[in-house]
Amino acid sequence: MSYIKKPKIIRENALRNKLGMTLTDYEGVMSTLCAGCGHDSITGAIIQTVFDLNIEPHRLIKLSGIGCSSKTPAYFASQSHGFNSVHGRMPSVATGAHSANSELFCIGVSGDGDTLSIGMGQFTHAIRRNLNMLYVIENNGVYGLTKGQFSASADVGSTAKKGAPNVQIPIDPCQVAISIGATFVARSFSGDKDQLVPLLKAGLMHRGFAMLDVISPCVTFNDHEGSTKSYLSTRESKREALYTDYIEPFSEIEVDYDQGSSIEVDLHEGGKVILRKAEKEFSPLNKSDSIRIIREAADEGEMLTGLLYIDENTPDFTEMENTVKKPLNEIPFGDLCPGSKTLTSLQKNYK
Amino acid sequence: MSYIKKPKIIRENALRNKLGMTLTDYEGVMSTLCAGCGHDSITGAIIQTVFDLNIEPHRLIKLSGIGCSSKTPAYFASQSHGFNSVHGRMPSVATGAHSANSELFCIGVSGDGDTLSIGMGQFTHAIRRNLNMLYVIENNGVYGLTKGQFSASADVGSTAKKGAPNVQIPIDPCQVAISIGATFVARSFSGDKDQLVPLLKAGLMHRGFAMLDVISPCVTFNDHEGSTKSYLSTRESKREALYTDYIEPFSEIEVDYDQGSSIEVDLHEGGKVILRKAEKEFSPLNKSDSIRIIREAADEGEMLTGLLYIDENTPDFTEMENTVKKPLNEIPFGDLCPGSKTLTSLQKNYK
Amino acid sequence: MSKPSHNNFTVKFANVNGTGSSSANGMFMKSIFRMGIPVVGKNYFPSNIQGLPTWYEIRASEKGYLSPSGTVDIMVAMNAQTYAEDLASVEPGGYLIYDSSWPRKELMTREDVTVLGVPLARICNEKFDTARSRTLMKNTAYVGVLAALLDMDVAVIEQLLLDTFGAKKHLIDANKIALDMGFDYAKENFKCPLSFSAQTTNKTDGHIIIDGNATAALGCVFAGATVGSWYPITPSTSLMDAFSGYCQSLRKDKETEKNNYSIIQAEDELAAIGMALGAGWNGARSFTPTSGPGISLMGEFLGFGYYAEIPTVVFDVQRTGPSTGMPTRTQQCDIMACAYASHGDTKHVCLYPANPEEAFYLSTEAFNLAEQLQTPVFVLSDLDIGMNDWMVKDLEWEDGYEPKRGKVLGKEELDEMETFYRYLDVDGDGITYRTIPGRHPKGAYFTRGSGHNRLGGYTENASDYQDVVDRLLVKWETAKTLVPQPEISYSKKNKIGIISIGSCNDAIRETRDVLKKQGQALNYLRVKAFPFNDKVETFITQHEQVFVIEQNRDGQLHHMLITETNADPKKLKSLRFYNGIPIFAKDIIQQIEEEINSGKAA
Amino acid sequence: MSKPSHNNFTVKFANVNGTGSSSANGMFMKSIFRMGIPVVGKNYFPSNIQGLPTWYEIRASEKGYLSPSGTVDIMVAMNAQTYAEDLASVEPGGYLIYDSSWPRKELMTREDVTVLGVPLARICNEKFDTARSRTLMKNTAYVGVLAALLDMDVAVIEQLLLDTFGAKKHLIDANKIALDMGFDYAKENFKCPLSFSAQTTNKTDGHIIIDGNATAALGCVFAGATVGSWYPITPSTSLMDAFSGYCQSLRKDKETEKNNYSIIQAEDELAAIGMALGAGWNGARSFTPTSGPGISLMGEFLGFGYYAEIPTVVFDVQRTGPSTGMPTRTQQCDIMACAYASHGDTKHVCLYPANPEEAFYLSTEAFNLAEQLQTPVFVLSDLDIGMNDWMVKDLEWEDGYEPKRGKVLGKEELDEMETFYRYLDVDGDGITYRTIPGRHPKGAYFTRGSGHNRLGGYTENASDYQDVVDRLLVKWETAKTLVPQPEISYSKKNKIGIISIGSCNDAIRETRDVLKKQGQALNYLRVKAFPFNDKVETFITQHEQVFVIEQNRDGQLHHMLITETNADPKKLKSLRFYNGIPIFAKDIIQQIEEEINSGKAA
Ligand SMILES: Cc1ncc(C[n+]2csc(CCOP(=O)(O)OP(=O)(O)O)c2C)c(N)n1
Ligand SMILES: Cc1ncc(C[n+]2csc(CCOP(=O)(O)OP(=O)(O)O)c2C)c(N)n1
Ligand code: SF4
Ligand code: SF4
Ligand SMILES: [Mg+2]
Ligand SMILES: [Mg+2]
Repeated sequence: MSYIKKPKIIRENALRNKLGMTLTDYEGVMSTLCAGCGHDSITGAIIQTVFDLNIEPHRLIKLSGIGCSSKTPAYFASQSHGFNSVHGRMPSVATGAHSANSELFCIGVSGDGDTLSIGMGQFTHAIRRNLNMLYVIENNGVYGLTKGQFSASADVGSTAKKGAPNVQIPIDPCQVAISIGATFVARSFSGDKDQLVPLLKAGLMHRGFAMLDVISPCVTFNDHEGSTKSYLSTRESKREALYTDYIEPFSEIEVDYDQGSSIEVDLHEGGKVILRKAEKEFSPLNKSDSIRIIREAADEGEMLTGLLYIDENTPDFTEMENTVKKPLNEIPFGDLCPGSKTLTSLQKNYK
Repeated sequence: MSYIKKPKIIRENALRNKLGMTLTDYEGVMSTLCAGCGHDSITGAIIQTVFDLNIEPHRLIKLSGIGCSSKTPAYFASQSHGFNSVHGRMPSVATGAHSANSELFCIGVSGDGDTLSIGMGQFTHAIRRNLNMLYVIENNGVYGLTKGQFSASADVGSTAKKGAPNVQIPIDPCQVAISIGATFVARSFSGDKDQLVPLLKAGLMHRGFAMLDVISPCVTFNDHEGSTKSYLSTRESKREALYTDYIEPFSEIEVDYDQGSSIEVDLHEGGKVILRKAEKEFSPLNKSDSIRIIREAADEGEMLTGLLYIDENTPDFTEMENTVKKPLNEIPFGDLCPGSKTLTSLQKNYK
Repeated sequence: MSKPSHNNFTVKFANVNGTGSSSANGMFMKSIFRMGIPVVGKNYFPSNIQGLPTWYEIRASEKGYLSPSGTVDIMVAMNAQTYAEDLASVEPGGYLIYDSSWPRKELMTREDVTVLGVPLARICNEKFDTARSRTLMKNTAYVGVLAALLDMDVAVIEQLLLDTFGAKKHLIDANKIALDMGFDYAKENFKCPLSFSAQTTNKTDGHIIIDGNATAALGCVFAGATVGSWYPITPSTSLMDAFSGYCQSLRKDKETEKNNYSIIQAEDELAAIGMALGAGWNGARSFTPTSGPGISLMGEFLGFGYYAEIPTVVFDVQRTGPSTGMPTRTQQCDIMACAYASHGDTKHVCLYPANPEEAFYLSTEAFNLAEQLQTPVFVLSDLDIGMNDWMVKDLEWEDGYEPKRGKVLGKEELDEMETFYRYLDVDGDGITYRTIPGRHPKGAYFTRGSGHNRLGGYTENASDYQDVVDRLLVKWETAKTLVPQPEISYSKKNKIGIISIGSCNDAIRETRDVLKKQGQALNYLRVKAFPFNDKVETFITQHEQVFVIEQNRDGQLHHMLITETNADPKKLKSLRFYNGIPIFAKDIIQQIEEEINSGKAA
Repeated sequence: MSKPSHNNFTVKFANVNGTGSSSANGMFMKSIFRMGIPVVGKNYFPSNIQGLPTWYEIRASEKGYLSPSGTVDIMVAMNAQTYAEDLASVEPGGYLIYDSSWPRKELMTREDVTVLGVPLARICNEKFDTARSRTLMKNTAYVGVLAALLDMDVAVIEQLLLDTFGAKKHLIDANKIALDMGFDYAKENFKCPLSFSAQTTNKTDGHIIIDGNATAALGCVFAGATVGSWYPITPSTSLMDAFSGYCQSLRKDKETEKNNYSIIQAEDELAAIGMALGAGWNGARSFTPTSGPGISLMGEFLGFGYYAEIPTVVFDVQRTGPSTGMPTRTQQCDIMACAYASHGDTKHVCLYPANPEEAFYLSTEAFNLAEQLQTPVFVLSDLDIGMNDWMVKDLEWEDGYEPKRGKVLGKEELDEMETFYRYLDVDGDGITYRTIPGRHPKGAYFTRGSGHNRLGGYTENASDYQDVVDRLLVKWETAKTLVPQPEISYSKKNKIGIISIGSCNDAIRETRDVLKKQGQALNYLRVKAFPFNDKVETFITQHEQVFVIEQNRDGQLHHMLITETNADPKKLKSLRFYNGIPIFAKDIIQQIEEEINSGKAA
């Protein structure tokens, strides 16, 4: 339910997924972002993702902080449960929501400001807990909503629309995530839906915290010449480390890939990813490798994209905590309240 | 000035530094930590450091957050300016203090809880700003002051004094610091003063943010069998990656070292470090190397110590910000207030 | 104040922390309790781990007064460092026991205090081998001394040893030896018993000794809370420790042995409250315990919870402020910080337990109110309630109990609905319907802390915005009808009343008893919840003068009584106690007498 | 309210944001101003960047009333999306201008509004080539239309174009063309001028047009602030933008061209206040601007600053709460959140500017008070003051001005001292002496938020602790003598008064003028600072009834007047306006009249 609904016109012959739903059913209210904003493309890719994965909308929760990027959960999956929290603190809300019911799909959307400045603490600790969620950073190198201040991901030398170039070293969410111990680390570009959608799918089906850093140009404040997060500069500097395919569970599709240079990883929530390596001497299953090639690329002014690290074996938060699988919010009160007899006997210890 | 002063008995023939001060002059009030606490050894090493470096006490500011570790600034250098702030937020206070006068020496003392949990955001951003300070983490893997909960640096499998072993992946401050872009990253052990003191000196004389992670066993809550941060376990797992010497400025001492396997780095605030490599194929001037060897050691259950990374070339915060060298807190008011004429002419723009 | 008498006396233990004194001191208290004598223990411990002075004060009182007496009849002075001040704090006519093993220079004495030297170290060193047991047994030995001096029932103590150490026979034996040594030494060397002693009675039947963090945690367990998030902070830490302890035995899934609960140690308090809200939003009963600094850090999220209307429970175990203040001392200094937490126009439902018993019941009630009112609810305890050992009535539970989950739409209701709107006030009580994520395709809605209209849509429209914040005021009125009523003791004859809050209760009970005896009977109202309801205002109106008693510097309850009722502020006289020590009846009595004698009061 | 007349009218522009309308709207306002007519501009913009409705409202008023009139005489309806509501908001007898380039279906009309179609797009498309200039020039063209309708001095507008675009001749030319096109079209097609028009006068001499974030920033520059830390948040962002802009030209070191200041974009508000405190502690004048959510996040550190006694200045440019609320709408909803920020017993000095002029003077004053009182000082501005364009008197500065740095010990004083104790109240005013790190070997001391005694040592002792928090109350009394006095307009004849705060001021000025004309003169007191001083209480005592007017839901000033003075609360009647739009005189008048007519007021 939402207030300003887009007029939903579903064509008769519209493509339907296994639930009989159309793409339009997964849309949200009308975007109020600037025309051309990278974030809107990511919204589109997310819509495609949840449609393709046949996710029942009400089994999906979508959370965010504050920022242009954080507004986007309102723009997809209007039949899902949305939670636009406070600035930089979405991970904690997701942690609580997940504890109450770990069976729901969970997508968090954040910005580079929301994650890397005010949100750094919660971001790193959600990674440490390996919370089972897809965490998308819509990374534009600026604070869009507050009108164009540099964010912590702005590159050294990148110029502001007006004013001096940035002098502080950028924080790279991928390197930070790996250093904290993330189990799924990927990077992509809002302008590359072909790469983005499989990564979103794999991230959502991954068991544990899937961090997806998506370069998403801000057309209003950071798309000019001199900006390293512009469409132009991103297209030029971007290099794919791996080609990623997501293969649905029980898919009949025979995938044709060269065993030698490919890696196949079964995902815990279903399906698998096929990673076709473009880089030699690099395995996305080895953290030191991942960090090294990210750094080397950065030193050469290149931005590595694709699934940069994956580890499907580490237990996720609820497993580590030994919590029952059944949603806690559905356990009958009778099973939770020990009752009067227990209370009486327990009090013997206090006599 | 402090309330409960230790009785200061200075022996006639006590060793004096170039300022004519004795070690005792650099002590603080009586420690109230548990007998045997690692933190007290670090306090001792810091006293030695500032004594040896001939630092005028009142030119030193010493700041901390909250925790047993954060109490220690009261236990050294009682003639220096102390600031025991709030939990996890010492870096911001240091940043402000440094902005007001960047000529003072600045030591920040923190704990693993204070830095890696509540303080993660400020810690990483102080690194990003390359704030010119020495930042010591007194790392015991627990919250000492609140009586023994696991901290974020507790190793997987490390047992609590009572209760279950830790299941969450530890956060390694060295890896995080390098991934954020720290310019000085070192690790040591409270029980190894020979290694610790040169590292403290080098860190204090380094231009920019010097991060020193010191394993500092908590005898009360985390020194038992099963704990990986106990004295015993730390002694066993610790491996030195580099032998570090600090050589004072204008020192007459001829150092005898094998050029081939050694590296010499001039420090911005004076003196230099000589690094004698124990590890092959590792340069503390290369971040990817540093991360790799730290990880590899960790995988083998070893903890690498020594100066793990150094970069003396990156400008520090005030340089990046293009601030005058002269302390801002000493600029005469006349140079700061533009005066009435300027106010009048400036207002023409608003007519 | 009054002279000690049988079953009415205060014993204070001055120790060094980390020396294991607490189990001996606890043993002494429990023995008194088992002899049927009402008793309370107050712990004054330092904010460090080892080596600093720490005190434990045990008050026995036939009438069951549970606040400290403010006097010391017997001082067990085991800490040389604080000997002078410990001696000074003994009442004239009182006793001081010290370890006379080695002759001390300058042993201070007082003419009006009987100083009893016992060579505790020496006799223990003779009997025990290890340093550890020598230290520990010194403590047990002074319990033996007290047992002789106070004529205690030794069988009770021995039974307690059996109950405590169970199978560990060597511990039982060692303690027994130490106990006897102390006992015998006293019998031989001192006039036993003293003029006041402990005499077996039955005044503690149907009671337990427990602290309020444990009972609050039990409340969470019985209320069916499943998600608890927290960041360690004194004095709230033991609440989560207790919850965790109870859950380990009471909350394992029968089949899988897995946890029917989730306890999350957060990275800080901002995260802890975010988690609690996330879980509350997603239909779990959730809570987070904290103390002052945590409340400050939770401010932004608390306003979010208020405005987005999300249930959760926040325990504030108050300690001495401001800032870090004195983390191991008590105060009631967050009353306003909680009631109005967050920027913008916010106000929060708060509950104020007076003791561990109420902490249990109000804790369970908080979960009901949070869900009924769809808002964060505070339980304001304090260090005194939370960490001290109180004697309270046995806790009771009715097995037919049904939790009040509030207006949550179920499957059938949603099936029948055309469209669900989250913020539509259908019933006119300001409380709207909510849904739980994942349960029904029609239940989805969007939760936000930014401007929203009654349908749940984003808005920047002036009247749509105002519509919702005005409805929250309607809900506030409804809250007044749901929160616990104040506890009132009223007689028409009395022209002067007392209004107070929380842990002041016991000192006030004692105050009233004393003043009544002196012919000055006072009525009494204790607020148990904010918002206040009409009875508070009525009470003030009924009196010529009302003393408002609380444990903070700025008179925070006094402030709120003035602004949140229409009562005449001139009638209210604020009395404040805020040095970090629990309030004493004698101090209240003194102040009230001064007021009354100076003619300021009616 | 009243009919429009010469130099008294309101023009409202309905635009889409991101279409460059603001420069045209500004040009219109500035031209009115330069014609000597008092004028104010209010901007109602959305919390997004592009594509949503945005309004700009310009009120010309001979008397210089700077609050919105609450009425629209001419609506320039450039946004099809909001056309219906824009039309509805025009006063009977008013005008609506719209772009008639393409025939719109269902063009709504009203019988009592004259709808004037101007084919703005068409005429601009004919004249201009690029999409960008076509969009922009449409805006200039409607200024031309208004110039004709209102009989404006075209020479003034042309001069303004020259001043604005300077060397950019092509822009001057383009605008000139667009202006003429609009002007000519109106002249040819409509009856010009209207019954009300703009007539040159001299009422704006000695005035400027400026927003309060710019003046507050100027205050920081002139007060000698050197360290500013911040985290971006609407509506405070432009304060730091302005500070940064002024510093770039006014604060470069003459020799090195380096910065004589440090502006730190923090990672969040917790860090921003930590930095400000660190700098204040280290002797720099420091400040941090923020808005509601930032205040909540700063709570813990603010209590630290209060207790450890560290000077700094916090600007709270208030916006509509609670929580994220409406970030681009105004309110005065953080009055209590700031006054009592943090847990524990804390209270803070707050200043309340009424307009950009006062924002300048109170900003400089805040730095003095922070250092004199050694405590964080708040300046509570709001979105209306901070981001709207106000006409205020020229700002003045006395060159002999000496900043008041408070009790900072210098070299000589320390040389002479035996030992320096940080928290010793030598002068009995509650303010103790401090030192600046690095300046003198004897100056060292230890700063902490935990319990400390008067010598600066750590303490957990009850009376040593109380000693210091009691001294802070003495300081609070001293603060009452140092903070700015309220502004009072009083006549013995009047039995009814108004107390208000901040940006309500102009609407109240207008209210009083209107009511006085109607025979109902009201006295007026505006608080400029917290703590209040005696005059506030006296004022209440002097009246039978006092209306307390403020822009928040819960009557926060009203609360504080009741608790922080001894005045009779029955006399105070709270009137609250909180829909996010700046307060209108007509709404106040209506409410006061209702109160008076219903006999509720004297
Ligand atoms: C506590 C708090 N501080 C500041 C703000 C103001 N604010 C809103 S969005 C934003 C930054 C957003 O940047 P980013 O996360 O990169 O999102 P973008 O708009 O660039 O997509 C800030 C600082 C806020 N809403 N809350
Ligand atoms: C805001 C806040 N939350 C919680 C606390 C309680 N607290 C005090 S010290 C501490 C942890 C200290 O751990 P660490 O930094 O590792 O220091 P250690 O005692 O182990 O040296 C905590 C949680 C606090 N003081 N402030
Ligand atoms: S300001 Fe930038 S980030 Fe925000 S909506 Fe516009 S283009 Fe996107
Ligand atoms: S508790 Fe642990 S960290 Fe704290 S003082 Fe004792 S040994 Fe040190
Ligand atoms: Mg961004
Ligand atoms: Mg620790």
